[in-house]
Amino acid sequence: MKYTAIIQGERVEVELNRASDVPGRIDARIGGRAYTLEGREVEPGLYAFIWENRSFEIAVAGNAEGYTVSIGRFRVPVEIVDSRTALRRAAHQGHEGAMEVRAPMPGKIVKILVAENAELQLNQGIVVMEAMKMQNEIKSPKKGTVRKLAVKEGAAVNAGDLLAAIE
Amino acid sequence: MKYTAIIQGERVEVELNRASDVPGRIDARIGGRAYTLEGREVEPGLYAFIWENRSFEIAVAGNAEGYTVSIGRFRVPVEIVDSRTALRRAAHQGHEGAMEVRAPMPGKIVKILVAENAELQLNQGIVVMEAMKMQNEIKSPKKGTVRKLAVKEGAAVNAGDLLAAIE
Amino acid sequence: MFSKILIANRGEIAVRVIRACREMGIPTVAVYSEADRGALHVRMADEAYAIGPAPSRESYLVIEKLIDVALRSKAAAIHPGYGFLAENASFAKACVDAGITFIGPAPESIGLMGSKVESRRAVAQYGVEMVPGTLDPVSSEEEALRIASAIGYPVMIKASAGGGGKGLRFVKSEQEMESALRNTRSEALSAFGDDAVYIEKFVERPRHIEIQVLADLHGNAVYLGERECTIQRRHQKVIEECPSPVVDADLRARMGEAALKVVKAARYNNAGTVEFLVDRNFRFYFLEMNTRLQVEHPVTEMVTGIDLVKQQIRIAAGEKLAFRQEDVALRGSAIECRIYAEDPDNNFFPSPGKIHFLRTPSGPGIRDDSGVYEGWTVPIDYDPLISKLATWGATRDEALQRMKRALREYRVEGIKTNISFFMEILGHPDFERGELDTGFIDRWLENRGPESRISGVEQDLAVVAAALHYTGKPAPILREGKPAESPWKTSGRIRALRRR
Amino acid sequence: MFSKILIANRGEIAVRVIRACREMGIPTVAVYSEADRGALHVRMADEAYAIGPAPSRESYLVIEKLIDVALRSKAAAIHPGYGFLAENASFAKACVDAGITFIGPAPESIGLMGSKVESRRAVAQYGVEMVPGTLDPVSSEEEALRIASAIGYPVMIKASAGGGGKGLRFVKSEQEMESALRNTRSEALSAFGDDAVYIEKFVERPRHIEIQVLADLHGNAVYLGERECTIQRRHQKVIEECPSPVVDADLRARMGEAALKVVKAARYNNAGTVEFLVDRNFRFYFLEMNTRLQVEHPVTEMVTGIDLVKQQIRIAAGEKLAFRQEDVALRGSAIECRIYAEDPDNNFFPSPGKIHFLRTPSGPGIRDDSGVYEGWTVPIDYDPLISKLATWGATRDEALQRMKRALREYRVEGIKTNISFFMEILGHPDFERGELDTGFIDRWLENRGPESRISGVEQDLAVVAAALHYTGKPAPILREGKPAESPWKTSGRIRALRRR
Repeated sequence: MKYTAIIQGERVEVELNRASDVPGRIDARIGGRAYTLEGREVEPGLYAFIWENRSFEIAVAGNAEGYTVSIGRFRVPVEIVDSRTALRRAAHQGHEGAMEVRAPMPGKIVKILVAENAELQLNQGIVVMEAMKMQNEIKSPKKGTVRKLAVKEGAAVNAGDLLAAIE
Repeated sequence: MKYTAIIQGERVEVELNRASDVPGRIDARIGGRAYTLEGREVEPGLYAFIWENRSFEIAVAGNAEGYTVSIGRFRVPVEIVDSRTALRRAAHQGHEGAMEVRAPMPGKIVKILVAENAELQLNQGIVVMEAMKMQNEIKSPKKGTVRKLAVKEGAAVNAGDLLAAIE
Repeated sequence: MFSKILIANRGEIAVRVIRACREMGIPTVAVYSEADRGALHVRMADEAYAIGPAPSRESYLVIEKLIDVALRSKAAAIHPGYGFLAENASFAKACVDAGITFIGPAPESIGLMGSKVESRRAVAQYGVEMVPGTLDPVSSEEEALRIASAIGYPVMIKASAGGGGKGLRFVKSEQEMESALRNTRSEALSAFGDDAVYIEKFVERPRHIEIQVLADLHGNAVYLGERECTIQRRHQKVIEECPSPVVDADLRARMGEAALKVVKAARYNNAGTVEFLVDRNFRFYFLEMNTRLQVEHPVTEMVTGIDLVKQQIRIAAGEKLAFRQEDVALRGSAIECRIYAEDPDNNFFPSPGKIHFLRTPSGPGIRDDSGVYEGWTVPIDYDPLISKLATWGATRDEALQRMKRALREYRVEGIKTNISFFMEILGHPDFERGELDTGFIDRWLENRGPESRISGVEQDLAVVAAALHYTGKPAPILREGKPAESPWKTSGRIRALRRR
Repeated sequence: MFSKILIANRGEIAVRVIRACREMGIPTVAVYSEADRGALHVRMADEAYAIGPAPSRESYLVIEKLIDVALRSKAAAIHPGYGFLAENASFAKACVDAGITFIGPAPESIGLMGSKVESRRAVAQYGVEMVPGTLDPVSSEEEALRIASAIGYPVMIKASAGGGGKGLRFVKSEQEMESALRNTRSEALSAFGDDAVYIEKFVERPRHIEIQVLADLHGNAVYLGERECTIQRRHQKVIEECPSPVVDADLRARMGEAALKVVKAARYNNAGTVEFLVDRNFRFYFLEMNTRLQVEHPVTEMVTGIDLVKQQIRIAAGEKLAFRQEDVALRGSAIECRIYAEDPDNNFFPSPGKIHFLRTPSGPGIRDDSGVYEGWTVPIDYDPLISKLATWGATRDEALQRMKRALREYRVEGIKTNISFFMEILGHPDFERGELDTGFIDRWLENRGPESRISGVEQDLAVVAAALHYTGKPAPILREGKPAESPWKTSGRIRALRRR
């Protein structure tokens, strides 16, 4: 199988082949480098690799944005793009966009700090959300105008729900 | 749903109904006694019940013989018989049988202690099995004759494999 | 001993108390809101009573419901845990009135220590030093200037009704007084509806050190060493240690004696904690008394060998303390990290949700006091503390290295936690040296850059693991035209909106 | 300190050593057989080398392979754990010859203490008392009678090559000597190919108590209290305690001094254990020295606060002991249960297989040293110890109650374990009183009847749970005409074979 991955801002081509004769044996090619390793998913999302007698435990947690891969005390975001999605992506290259601000967690909107069409500074608060007894200000990712306010005070939102659009 | 259960040698009729309005609510009738309880499988095979404000954790482990149910420090074997299997059972009532002796664990047969057609005392050793660095004698469950020896010395067996038949 | 104890709490502290009761052979009664029907404390208790909807003001905070359950279940005593009603004098009184033992101090002691002004007044009579300043609101600029010059600049102007870092101003000299006074008053009025302010000497780079005390109903009291609680984020403790890396036997004894004076002043019994601010010259000032068990009690338990929850229960049952001050010995060093369901890579936003996978660390010198389990959905309604992880070592360094090892073994999937954040903090040289002040984390977060990159091989293997995971799992939703998010972003999740 | 350590072992002890190395910042090298490719110790180590097929005689016991891996991986030292090659003098020597530090005593000490006769001879020179009897084989009935009458009846006739409860006879009086001697010789010859026998005084209802020692390479040695290891099943320890419920400070000091004499006699360094038999009058007799870490070392660690594995590593690296005898203090009490993959309801048959679910106990005073994880398949090839569960308490009773609480929290599914067996044992009044001897469990098992039945409500709810499980899962295979098996059966699984 061939994939394209994006890790630490870098785009790399990956090819994985499982050797059918040795259980757990994986032959991998990444950006021209070849690895022969023994790998298994020992716990859900946790991969134990042995490569050149070095032992690695690598945890992969999926989220809506891609994966977060933990190795030792490091965590890195990794995105896997297969040929189909890569094509789809390419088709969308070059568009200009507004920014959506989405709820980073489930919670309640306790306060709305800006009005629609108001001017916003970078990092200016848009709404205050409450979850787990804590209030958190959701801030603007850029200077701009509030094009849309998608929530009302008192509303319950889920993680990922649209809060506002900034242009 | 209606079932027949065998617990601690006792045969009881069980009827379970889930109240659709309250999540987790179960109405149970067991041998004429009625229970309204809140129940959920909080971990695989682990049931948390609240009945009349008493909290119970009950673990159910299945094995080839039925279930072992753990409640507090007690473990009891429970068998569930539904109407079909109950019928099938009834059809087999009254047969006389020889005894099969099966491997209680996976392991290796290190020694065979009796010959086919030999006379056996109750608790006399039939074979010696080795697993996990321990040798264990598998003993005869009754006085009788070795009708069949199903394994050879050095053989690897799985749990449940036939070792011998005693009549 | 009590025939049955009701635990008026939830989460990890309810589990902690149930464990103590189990070891003492005392049956337990749990209470639960609708969000907590399958919670661990409900599963572990012998009895469990529903007390209402998820919001705590309709369940865990409703005194009448708790008293009602205690009476119905015939509980002889109530343990309040911490938080919720633990420092509510009316609750303690309601227990007493209903003939139920409140496992904690008398309502009067809770009331007295709960008042900023009255507690300081009571403690002052016993000669315990406080941060120099005024107890009463200042009435005029002239008074403020007079007081400030008496205690010496720099000073802080603080809103009497304030808290949580709001309504305070730093005043370096006379010239700044007028505007500081005016601004603080105006901020206090708008934030708290009360423009009263007071003046306190500014303590530079302070440490926050607290003394654990136990006092029985027969007039015996002991102190059980200190806890270093200097590592805070937004005025919330996140790492605690026992002993403090800077407290020696002499300072410990002096702080302990001061704490026992506070016990006297409050006519205190049961377990309590006296909090002090310690300046760079190791002069210490009384801050307040917490009239309950602390979140960080495990570090004291590990170092003294005394089970504080069992002591609380014994004291409440009228038993005399079974040991005296000279019997209390500290051995080794313990450290605690508070494991929160929050996202350290995303502004520490709360992260409630279902725990899909949970592996807790184990082996020598490790204690995990958890309130959750694999498969449990951490509710949105309560605070994000899911576990307290504590390690013990013969030395501070051993405890610290063990904590790093434990954090590496800890794995929680499905929700975000601050475990990775602790790994970063504990590796900081200032932390390793014990050179701490209360601003440590906030300063560190401001300067926090991306971590050093992983090596080439590790990066390649990370990609292999992700690709394997991708192969076996449903594909993650792909954001078009946007590379995967940096974990160092500190605001809400943002994505490009395309004009189509 | 060592730049890298190879752990020549597997399972929980390999994990234990890796944890110590991690806390010391020392990289680790694991070795694994084909059965252990996914084992926890392989996952946790920094490096991992395959050393052959599953049978230990083709992998973990092959000295050349281990030395080869050590050289290839550039490991500076090898920790042998216990079992496998831990007490193999040739292995220790092979390490020395290859320029690798063996973390344990010198090969000569291992060899000396490994010989029943030579170790007793060496120790006797230092005036350490042994069970009265002969070191050398007795040559005739006359000699046997003379020796027996000198040491006093009853005596035991034991095969010199014996062990594991085979080849021994109890002799009450002169009249029984002739037949006992003849029978033992004949049994010894057939079992061990050697008819040599010796005579030992019979110690009635003995306790088995051992002393932990540490000795550095500079002549310093300390003893770290005792462990009570009297609770055995088929001569296998299953529960251990520190301190012993019957050893007081005076006896401890006398046994400790005796143990240090054994250290001298063996020119011993590193961690070791001197085993004594203690009679009902608290007279103690040297049995043997274990020249390695013991399975039960955690109870000593919990009570002394000393990490024995780290001490082993430091000693092997040439460091001096950092404490003296007077610095060693025992605090509280600890107890350990060995969690085996075995079926206590079915003759304790081994129970290898896949662990489908694993929840380990947690909270105050609990330590779980495990070598397995959820999803791991416990192999058939190695011993059934999957974890050591230890609890600490300020008193023996607290440790005991805590252990009961911990056992109740422990849950392993997929394989059988002896957890439920411990729950029964620990509730026994003799155990609670500490009235133990080495025959305790075997006697108890003989008299063990079905447990008291559960109550009506519990029985009904057990049925409900089973029915719910039945609804949600594939039906268990139903044996026709046979009710579910009693858990008290003590032989292989049997089922009726129908004539059709």
